[in-house]
Amino acid sequence: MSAVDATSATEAGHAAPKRRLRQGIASQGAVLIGVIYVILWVVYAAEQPSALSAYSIESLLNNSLPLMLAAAGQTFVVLQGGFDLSVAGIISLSNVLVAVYPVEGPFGALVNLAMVVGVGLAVGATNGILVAYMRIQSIAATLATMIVCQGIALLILKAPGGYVSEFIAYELTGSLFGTVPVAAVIAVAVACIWLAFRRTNTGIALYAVGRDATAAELSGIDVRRTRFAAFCWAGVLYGCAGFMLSAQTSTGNPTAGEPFLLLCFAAVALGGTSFSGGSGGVIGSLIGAATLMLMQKVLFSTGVSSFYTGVFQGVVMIVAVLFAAFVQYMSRSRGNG
Amino acid sequence: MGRDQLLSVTGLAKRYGATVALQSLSMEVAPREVHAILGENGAGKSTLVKILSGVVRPNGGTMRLGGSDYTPHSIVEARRAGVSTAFQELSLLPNLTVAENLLLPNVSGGPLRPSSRGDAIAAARDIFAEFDIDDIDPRWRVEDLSLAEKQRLEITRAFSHKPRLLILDEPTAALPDTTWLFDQIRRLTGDGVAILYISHRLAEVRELCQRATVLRNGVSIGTVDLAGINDDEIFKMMVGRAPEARFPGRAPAAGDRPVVLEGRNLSSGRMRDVSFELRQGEILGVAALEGQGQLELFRALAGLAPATGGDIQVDGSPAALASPHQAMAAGIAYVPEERKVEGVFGGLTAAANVSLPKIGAISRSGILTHAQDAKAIAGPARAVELADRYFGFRMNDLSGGNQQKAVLARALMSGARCLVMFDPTRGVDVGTKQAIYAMMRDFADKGGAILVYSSELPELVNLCDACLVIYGGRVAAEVPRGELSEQYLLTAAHGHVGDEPMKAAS
Amino acid sequence: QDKKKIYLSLSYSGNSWQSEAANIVKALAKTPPYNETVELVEVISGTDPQAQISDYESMIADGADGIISFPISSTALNRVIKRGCEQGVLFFMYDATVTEPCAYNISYITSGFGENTAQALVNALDGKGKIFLSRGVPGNSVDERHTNGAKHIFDQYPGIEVVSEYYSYWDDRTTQQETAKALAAHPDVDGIWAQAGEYGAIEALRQANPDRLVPVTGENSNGFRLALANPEDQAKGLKGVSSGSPPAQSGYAFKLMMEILNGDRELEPMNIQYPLPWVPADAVQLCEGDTFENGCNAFPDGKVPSSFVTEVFNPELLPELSLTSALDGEPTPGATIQPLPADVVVKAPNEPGINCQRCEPPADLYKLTKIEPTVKPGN
Amino acid sequence: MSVEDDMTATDAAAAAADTRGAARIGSEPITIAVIFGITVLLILSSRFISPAFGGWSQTETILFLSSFLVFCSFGQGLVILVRGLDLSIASMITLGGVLTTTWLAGSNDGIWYVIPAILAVSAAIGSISGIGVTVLRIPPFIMTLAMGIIVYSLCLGYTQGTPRGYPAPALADLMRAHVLGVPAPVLLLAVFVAIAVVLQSWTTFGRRLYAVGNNPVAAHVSGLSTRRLTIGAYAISAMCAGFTGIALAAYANGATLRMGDDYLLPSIAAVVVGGSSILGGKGNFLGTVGGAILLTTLGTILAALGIEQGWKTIIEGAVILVALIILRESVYEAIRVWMGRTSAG
Ligand SMILES: Nc1ncnc2c1ncn2[C@@H]1O[C@H](COP(=O)(O)OP(=O)(O)OP(=O)(O)O)[C@@H](O)[C@H]1O
Ligand SMILES: Nc1ncnc2c1ncn2[C@@H]1O[C@H](COP(=O)(O)OP(=O)(O)OP(=O)(O)O)[C@@H](O)[C@H]1O
Ligand SMILES: [Mg+2]
Ligand SMILES: [Mg+2]
Repeated sequence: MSAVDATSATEAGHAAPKRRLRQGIASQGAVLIGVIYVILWVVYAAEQPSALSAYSIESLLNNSLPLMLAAAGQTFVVLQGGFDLSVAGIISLSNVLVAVYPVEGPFGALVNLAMVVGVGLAVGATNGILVAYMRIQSIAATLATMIVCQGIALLILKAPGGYVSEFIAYELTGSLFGTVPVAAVIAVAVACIWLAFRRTNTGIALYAVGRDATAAELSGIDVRRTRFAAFCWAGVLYGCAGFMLSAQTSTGNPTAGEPFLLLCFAAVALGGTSFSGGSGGVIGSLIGAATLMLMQKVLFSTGVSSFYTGVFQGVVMIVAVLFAAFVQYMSRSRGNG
Repeated sequence: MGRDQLLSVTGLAKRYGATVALQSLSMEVAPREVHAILGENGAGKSTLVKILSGVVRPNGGTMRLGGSDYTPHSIVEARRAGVSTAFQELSLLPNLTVAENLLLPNVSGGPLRPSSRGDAIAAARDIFAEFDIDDIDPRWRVEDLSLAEKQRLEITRAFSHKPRLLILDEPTAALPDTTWLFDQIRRLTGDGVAILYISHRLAEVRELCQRATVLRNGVSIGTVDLAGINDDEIFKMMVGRAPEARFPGRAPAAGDRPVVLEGRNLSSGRMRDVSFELRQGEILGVAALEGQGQLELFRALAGLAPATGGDIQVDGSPAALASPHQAMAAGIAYVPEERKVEGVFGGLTAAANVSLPKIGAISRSGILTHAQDAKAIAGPARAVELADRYFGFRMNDLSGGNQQKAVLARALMSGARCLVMFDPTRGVDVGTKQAIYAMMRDFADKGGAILVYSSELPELVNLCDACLVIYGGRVAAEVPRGELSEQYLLTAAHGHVGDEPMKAAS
Repeated sequence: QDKKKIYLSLSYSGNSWQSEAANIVKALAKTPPYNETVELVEVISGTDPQAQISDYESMIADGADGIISFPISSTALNRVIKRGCEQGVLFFMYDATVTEPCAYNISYITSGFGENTAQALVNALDGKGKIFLSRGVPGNSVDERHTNGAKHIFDQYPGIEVVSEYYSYWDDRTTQQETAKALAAHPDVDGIWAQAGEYGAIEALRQANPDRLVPVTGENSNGFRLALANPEDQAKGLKGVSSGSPPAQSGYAFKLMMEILNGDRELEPMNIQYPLPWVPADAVQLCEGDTFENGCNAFPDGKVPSSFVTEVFNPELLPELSLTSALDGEPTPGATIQPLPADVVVKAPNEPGINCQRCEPPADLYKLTKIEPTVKPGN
Repeated sequence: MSVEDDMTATDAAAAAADTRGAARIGSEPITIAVIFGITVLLILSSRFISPAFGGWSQTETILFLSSFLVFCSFGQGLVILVRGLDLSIASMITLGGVLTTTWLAGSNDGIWYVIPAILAVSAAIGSISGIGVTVLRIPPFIMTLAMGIIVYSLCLGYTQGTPRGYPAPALADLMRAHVLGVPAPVLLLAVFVAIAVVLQSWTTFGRRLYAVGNNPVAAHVSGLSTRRLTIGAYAISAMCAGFTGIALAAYANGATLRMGDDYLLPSIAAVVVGGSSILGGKGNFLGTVGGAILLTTLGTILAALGIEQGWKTIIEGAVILVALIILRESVYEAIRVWMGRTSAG
């Protein structure tokens, strides 16, 4: 998106005869945000010794997972060169559905999961048709679908309320065998699915379409199908985000998704995915989202005066990105020298 | 004739809104034939290519391939029918690896099957081995390839689909050395492949092709046997008028004039210790094979990648060319190598593209109208033969050659005293090339100075007052006007001066 | 010495109501003897429940004795609150409520704002006319409760026609703009039932027609009270009542919590009702000084902004406070903490989704408490 | 075929001029026409909802209310034009409002330097965002989001949570004044739009912004100071937001800290619905104005509908969607082909 990024890229490309292999670059964003995440953890643990308790870690993960899933979904759309605002609507809608139609037991959880995945897929597919086949700008099309979803959520549930099934509320926010938080398992599973997906034809096509749709078309890629698939994946992941949000809050709220809108873009950006498309990845976004939630903890533990927390928060975001850029710069110049 | 043709096209037409790109095109291509398409910039050649490869659909006409109706709806369908294409505006994805680009759209062997990186690289290596490429690593990102490497990759990708009909749209525009390409083409035709070959270089066309179809203003004028027609006649078919002298006469040597631009011991990237002097009224050529450091020289002078060593003097005083802005301020205008990336504002009109460097001067207290644009660019546009009808076109809707003309016109427009041109006539039609030569000569005669790199040696030999040959990052030879010959430049460019092989710098 | 560690957790800050409520708590915490015995930490979580959950977690981990909070969601925080209770943390919610039974809710919500103001509007309109409903935030349970109460009344009067219903987000400017939109369609409106932001509705009426005002009921902004009492505005047709959410709830909650923590009072977690303020036009009285004295309930123009929420004081429950407490969070010079009256606690009725989860509302949920109908329902 | 035959064909064709026609009509005029067309249709058909609708007074209200969105969308549009996005708009509006009420403190004195000062402060903050984006290469999304959070938090601290004071009475009066029967704010809107259109479409600055947005690399290679231009766009955006804040404070006769929140998404929506590309380099401010007015009209009509909020929201989304479908590129193509045919035939 930045006007100058491109300039610098060509400068660097021509100045350095060194050829880069794709592997390194594609995962670099994730590595950098990972480093920042670890640094924040160190700060947090130093300030707050109880931070490393199993409970504390589990609750932080539970708290982060919905945003992580939402950001993962958003990444698909951003990679193909677009924005998906429907994230807010789909999360609200899923949350409301799970809370208004709870089905008890593990099987019930599956039924609820199927419901939200179905809704996510349906909205995602609608977005896909609007953007890929009817060629409406993604930000505008998804704004409209977001508003419609919010309306439907309000029709289903007028005010916060409803109950989420016990199984979802307790089992999915607990730990497997009392040691591994379920949230961590889900996050790792998403990361693994992504790693496999990235190497499929559709995964590669996603990067191609995001970088240059015309060239992708000329290379034989079905650009429209690729875009459509990206929105579907995104919708499904938003549905899952709504599902996990319901597990965490154990009630429904017709406006539950609203806070996710800007946050999930921030997570994607922090994770090193470029908004002009074609570079970045889901892993970075997962860590980016986790970083944003961790930041809340760090802010708390450092005890900045409440009115000015925002200043701190903003500065940390900027510094995180600058730090990533600095590390990248250092590694590149060392590579050249 | 009709029955045994591989491809036959009749009355093909294509409109874009009010614009007619192809009016009526008819032609036939036989198996094993290398068939040329000739025509001015904007005549409709690339449009034909796009139709044949399934990228755009025609508004009228019929196509038959191998005896059956041929109406491809996508590039994949065209490939399946045995037609594959190397496009004029390269269709590679810079953020993917060479291997991935080569195998697209099916890298992994199934839509949901994750690819093993090793398999893809091995497959790419096999393809490279088959087509004699050994200097590109399949694991590299395409972003980091030179333009010529990208061009070879694009061509190899077209080869790799095992076509019956192979379409090459200006494949040599960015290839300084054509031997590899011609060898491959001969091998493929030997295997029964027919090739549609588009190029503005008549010499090449004559070397490769038996027949040519000439297009003018979207109409096929006819198909000719190249053996029975001379260049002037072809030119007349393409343009509709007789050609002028191919190269303009040269002014007397410029030895006593002041030095406008001087480089002393410049280094940067592959370029090592390059010095030169460019005098007023002089056209100084640069000859080099691909990737010998000439690009670094030009980019340093353009302020794009400032030299890491040595210094640059403008009018005898040191100049810091840290950005293109400063280069412009120092009176240097640059014609970039990669038009699509560095030259063209695709969404703006051609007029806006050309007038850009001068809008400050042509505007009236900051206010600018399209009429002012059109008036201001008339001169430069005429100099490069960019027709008025294109002024209002978005650049993306112009043909490749016309885009190049607009980029050239912009450099002229800038009012610089010193033009630094990297392969300025790339993709430009025969007629316009002459206009551009004349323009350059005229520019120099009026007191300007030009540093020009060209991948076409005859251009350098006939146009330049002197020529630098760069090899291995260093100046291998400085050839004064009297000694300029294609043979000599070629030898020097390969690192042989006086039959003595030179040592490469790095 | 053993200071009590108290966290003040705000959702968002940025309107007068929120900052006044927070300032009251801050001022009380600086008033002797609390200045010696209380360590108060203010945390602003923003509008995202996830953030407030995270902050509650941190506060519990940090060994809080009590958390006084404006909760963002009535339900999403339950789980973390429950865990905090298990660790012995006291949770006091003011104004907004949570449905978790181990938390104390101190709120006016159950005191019938919607039905009482609606009846006041009906009375002012003599039982007929076109009205607007200027509501709060869509999908919010408090807004839902207020509006249901109001509609319960309006539905009894066929002469009352709700011609437009819009969301004003409890904000003056949004109310003004949304009301302006509604006025474009219905310039002939006869009355406006508003929640917080009511002063914007009056501004919109003035903008549309400087010479005509209509009856408006709303909450407690100083601007609204001044307008109600202004004879010029009354002459143009303004009538109404100022009621609604008092920021003073936070002070009450804080003092109650401190009394429990200090062992001065025994009280199981419960829902506590804060009395509904009720100031009709004829009851508006300007304060001379910086506190509510002698029954005054509004400040002269220029002393506070029109968006200032007047119900920051309560001479009975919060005698320690003055204007500087509400505006700057500073204690009133010379004041010391006074104990709450012994029998102060009034139990709030159950309201499903507001202060309890699976519970039955009382049969007389929408009973009028502040006003009698002057027009008979049904015609 | 013999060469001779070809040569005669050549001569014949040589005589004929190039008759292939030139590009005739761009997509922008069509977008603008269509979007205003939809708006007018909406206004006219809203008569079915309320008898007071469909007339000049409703139009006046719509224009008045949309002016705030138009002001801040101009800046947003410029930033989007150079491939950015300005998420700090909400906070900058708040800043404008807060400074107006605190610096003017309800008096007309100093209005002549306070307002320029507010605009200058806004522009300075915008430049910081611009510098972050260009020099430090922070993605615009993060830079402006962070800047927005910072500015908001500074406002919060500066006002200690409660914005006090009033804008100058002169400003409040201006909001209510009528000139020749037209409300002054509507005239202000007209003047603003005129200036903005000239700046974006008819000046060298605007042209350069298009170039930067269209191809930043080529812009750099052509010697444009892409950095300065980009910073300029961000500065103007912040200034427009500050200006919106001043206008809103004058309108509401006071400031609140959340006063900008309602304008962030709508400002982006107005730009994109108005036909600009979110990827930069393409767009026209008149389209944005149409987008802003369309969104406001929709809001006005929905406010008058006596149905549940859920349904209102669904209708809002659906109408936006329909507008987008009508405004699609392929629809212009059809119109252009049709006009090409009729003018050719
Ligand atoms: N998308 C488009 N919209 C409008 N006009 C177009 C479009 N694409 C091509 N044209 C026009 O069609 C005509 C034919 O262009 P084409 O690219 O086929 O020329 P060409 O013969 O390949 O020229 P060159 O030698 O310069 O590559 C040109 O006038 C061009 O401007
Ligand atoms: N697909 C197309 N086919 C033919 N002509 C086209 C096409 N697209 C655009 N044009 C022509 O390009 C011209 C300008 O396009 P565009 O609107 O992108 O530029 P502009 O915004 O007017 O330029 P500027 O940025 O200088 O204001 C129009 O006059 C239109 O006729
Ligand atoms: Mg071409
Ligand atoms: Mg334009």
